[in-house]
Amino acid sequence: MSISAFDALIAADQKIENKDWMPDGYRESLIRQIAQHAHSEIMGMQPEAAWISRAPSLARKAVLIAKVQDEAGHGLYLYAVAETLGARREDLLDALHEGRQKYLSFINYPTLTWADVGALAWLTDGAAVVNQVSLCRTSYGPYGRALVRICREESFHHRQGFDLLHTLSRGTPAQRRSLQEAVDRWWQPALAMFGPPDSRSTHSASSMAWRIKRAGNDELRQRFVDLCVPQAEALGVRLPDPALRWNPERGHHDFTPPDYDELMRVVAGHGPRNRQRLAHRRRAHEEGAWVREAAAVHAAKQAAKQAA
Amino acid sequence: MSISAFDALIAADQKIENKDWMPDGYRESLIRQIAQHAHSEIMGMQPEAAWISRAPSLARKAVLIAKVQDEAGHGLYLYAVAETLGARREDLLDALHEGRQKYLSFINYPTLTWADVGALAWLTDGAAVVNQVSLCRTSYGPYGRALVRICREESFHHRQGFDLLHTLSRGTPAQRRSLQEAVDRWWQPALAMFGPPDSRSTHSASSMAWRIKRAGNDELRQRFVDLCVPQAEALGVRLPDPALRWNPERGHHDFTPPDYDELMRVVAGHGPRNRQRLAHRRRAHEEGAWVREAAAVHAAKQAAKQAA
Amino acid sequence: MTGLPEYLLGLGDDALVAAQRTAEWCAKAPQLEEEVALANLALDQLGQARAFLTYAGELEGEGRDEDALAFLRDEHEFRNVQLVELPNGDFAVTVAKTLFLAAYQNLLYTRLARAAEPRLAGIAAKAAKESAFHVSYASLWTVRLGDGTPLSHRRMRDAVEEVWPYTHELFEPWAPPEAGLDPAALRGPWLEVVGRALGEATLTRPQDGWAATGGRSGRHTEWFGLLLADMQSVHRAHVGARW
Amino acid sequence: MTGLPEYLLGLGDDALVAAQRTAEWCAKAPQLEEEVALANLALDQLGQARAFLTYAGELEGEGRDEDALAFLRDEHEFRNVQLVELPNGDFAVTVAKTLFLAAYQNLLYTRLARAAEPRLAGIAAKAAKESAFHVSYASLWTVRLGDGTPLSHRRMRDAVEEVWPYTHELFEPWAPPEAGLDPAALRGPWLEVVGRALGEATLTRPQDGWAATGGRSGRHTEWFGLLLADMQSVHRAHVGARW
Repeated sequence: MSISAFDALIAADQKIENKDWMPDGYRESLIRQIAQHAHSEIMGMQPEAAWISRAPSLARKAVLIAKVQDEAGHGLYLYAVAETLGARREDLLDALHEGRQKYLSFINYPTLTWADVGALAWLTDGAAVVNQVSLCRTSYGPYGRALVRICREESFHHRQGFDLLHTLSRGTPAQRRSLQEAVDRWWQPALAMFGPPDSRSTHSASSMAWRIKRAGNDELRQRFVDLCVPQAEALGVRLPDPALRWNPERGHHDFTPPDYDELMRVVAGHGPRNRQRLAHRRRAHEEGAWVREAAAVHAAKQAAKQAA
Repeated sequence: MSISAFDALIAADQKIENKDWMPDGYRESLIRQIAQHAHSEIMGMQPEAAWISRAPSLARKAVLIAKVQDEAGHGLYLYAVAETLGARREDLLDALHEGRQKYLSFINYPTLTWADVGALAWLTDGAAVVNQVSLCRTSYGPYGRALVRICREESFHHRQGFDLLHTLSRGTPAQRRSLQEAVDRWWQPALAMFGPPDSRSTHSASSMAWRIKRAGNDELRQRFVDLCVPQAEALGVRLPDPALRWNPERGHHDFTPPDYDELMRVVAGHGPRNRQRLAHRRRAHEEGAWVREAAAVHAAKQAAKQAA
Repeated sequence: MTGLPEYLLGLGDDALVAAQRTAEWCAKAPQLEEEVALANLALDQLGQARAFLTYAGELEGEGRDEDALAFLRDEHEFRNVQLVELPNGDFAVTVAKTLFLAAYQNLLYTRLARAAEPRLAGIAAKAAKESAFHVSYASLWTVRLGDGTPLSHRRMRDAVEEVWPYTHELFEPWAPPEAGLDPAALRGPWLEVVGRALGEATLTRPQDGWAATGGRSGRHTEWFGLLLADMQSVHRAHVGARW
Repeated sequence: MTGLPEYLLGLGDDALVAAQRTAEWCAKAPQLEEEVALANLALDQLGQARAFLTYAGELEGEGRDEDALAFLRDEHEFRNVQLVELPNGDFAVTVAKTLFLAAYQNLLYTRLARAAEPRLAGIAAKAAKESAFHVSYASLWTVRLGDGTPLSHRRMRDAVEEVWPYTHELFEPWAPPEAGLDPAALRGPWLEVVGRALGEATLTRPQDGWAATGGRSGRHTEWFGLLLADMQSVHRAHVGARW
């Protein structure tokens, strides 16, 4: 295969597979994007894991453990996809730990109450689904297939988050207040998940041309807002945007775009929890080093025995 | 000074000071005893420190912090006394951490409820006071003077423990039940603090001859039991010994001696919390190593600057 | 003698507290594979806890559901063994705790699956399958760590010694007639399962010495109060709320 | 605008939560001298907390004493800055937290000691002396660690950077007329005190960037709920009991 064969496949909306020839830029873009996705899955475990011990019912505790487990599974799956492109999980983790690769910025916000666990799932998993449904048609075959499975689970998480909030919405005054406060906190970080406007996005154009991405940031963000409005009504919560209203001419809701300067600051490391999230991740990795080493040494011993 | 001068001082019930000549055996016995006392103070912080965060009133929280602080202070003071005999705090701590030197066995029992905090103070500090009041007249001057101050604070702790329990004794049924259970747990460990019977004690005879110790284990234990009985009545608790009764002929209470086999097992390291207490102590020491080193390096830098 | 409702509480509390501890590893495990596996263990344990507690509450007949039992009992009302309360420590301690508990639970559940009481037998049959996986998982890691590096060998050995005194309580006489078994009789087969893993891990079985006891009658370790304070905090801060 | 009772709650909660964190070092400090010193700090903070909370409760007039305020309020009712909630981390983080808080408290208390309200002035006068000692203690250790070994220098630098974003909240406009001061005006002198210690420690003052906020209106960090769950657990488990 050659560059013209590659271009032909892309133009015909066919999938690129890992054995196929691909331009270096395509490979690098994919690795960057898949690694960031994988990092977001495993970093995203933290704000939720912090509430497992205190989950106020056993049923919710089980759901929350399962969700955090799914995120670990997605991480595993996505690192494996990156490995089909020649990257190694270990190196990608190093890049994460050293701050050379990023993860989604919403993870750097705190989950202050039990309601935040629900709001985070409803809004950020909701945004992730909108993003990823579009990505399922990405031109790289292994990534697209991984996304199909991930999307299914994410949309389950999204529904569970909604369900958690729905119970609070019919609960005590304190529960209802915490619901509104949590939604107030998570609306902006969720909107910001779609990244800067297309006009300011550094990677969007080439990713669109290669059909790694299939839709622009602005289009996806609009889709997300339009989906959230009726759900917020069902929950009886107010989305914290005075400019939010239906625009019959556009057939969409008008809304205030997220604060991109804040997004850029948080991505650059200056959010409420950047330091702690990364420090937590590094500590877990360092404290696990002797365990991973023991497993490797043991496996080598077993292999030597079998060879002998 | 010489051996005859030393013997004359002992015979005349005078104090030995650190500059005085003393037999090696005397010095070693003292270091062993003082180190064990110091170790008991700092190990004894643990079962109480565990309850500071949960103390159910701010006044009790303050009292408890102050008590644990006093124990650290006693430790400091006693290691300094051992240093007058040529020992080094660092070496004594190593001996503790490596299990070559011991500490009082009651510390290896758990404090399971808030009432245990009171029972531990009432009974084990009470026993310590009985022991140490007698030790204040020890032949080694610096140790005797340290003990005068320590005794004053210990008897304060003893009274505070009693006061804590007295409040529980007038409290809710759950509080009164926890009081009785805690006393049931701490009676035996407190009795065992006086050591094995004189007939089985390995170090008692020489320590008595040198007037390091001034009273036998059995005599002190009897004094403690006689003191406890009226206090238990005031608390409305039952001391867990069916044989406990006033013996008008002896002018003392009869009682069941503690289980020396259990005492020996716990001293040998097989008590409920030996492993954890020592591991906790070692971990704190190891985690503090970089801090102590930084202070030493900084002090050396300062000294070098002043010399230049 | 222990009645069936109290026995079910004990089984449920063992599983609940084990789940609580295991889930503390979430987002802290040594590698992603262990994140997934430990979450599995926690979910299995939690599922068993819910089944046993629900059943206990119904037999009791005072309207307490699984959440009332988990979140509104005080420390001395819990009936779990102290083993499951022990802090997670390093990964080796968690592996040791898991091995010892799972080997016991697997033997116990397998026998309870033949109990005359059909509901008890049903819960136990499902749980027996789950605990069989827990035994293999913990055995595998016992061997990897014990027969890994010198450091991991030392840590695994220390962990086994640290947890061993808490295993005796598992075999205390504490089973109602409905269970149809004598817990003490499980210790022989348990020593075989555990001994096999330890042997393969180049470790020796610790001496029996001091033995923890008291959990079944509500006497717990210094750590348990903190575990409950954390676990029950949100539930208790909102009296009567639904979740 | 903040009323005096709420302001007193804020002062009391700052001191209470700081005391709670500092006391976590008990039986864990790097050496015995620090056991004694940190317990002193905790006791001073706790004493200040009790004085402010008692005063706040009396002004409020609803019969809440220091214990009702400490043990029976929920998370969102606490008025402390987020700085004091931060976990202790290593000793360097504790030193940084202590330096930043004590330097602020010392400046604040010194000014409040001249307040027209005599009871407020009296509590503040005593607290000012205590916090002066806290400033010297924390400065001393900032210098020892910053100008110690390469490792301690790195840890002290990281600690200062980690805690810095939580210092801005100390100077938010949040003082009633009775206090007779503008918190923002304290920042200049505070930067001098802190800057002196950092300079001597061969450390530089971090850039101002993201700034924590919300504590004064009841929005706290992820860690605070756990701190309260622990602190209030025994008190809350025995409704109406005396201690």
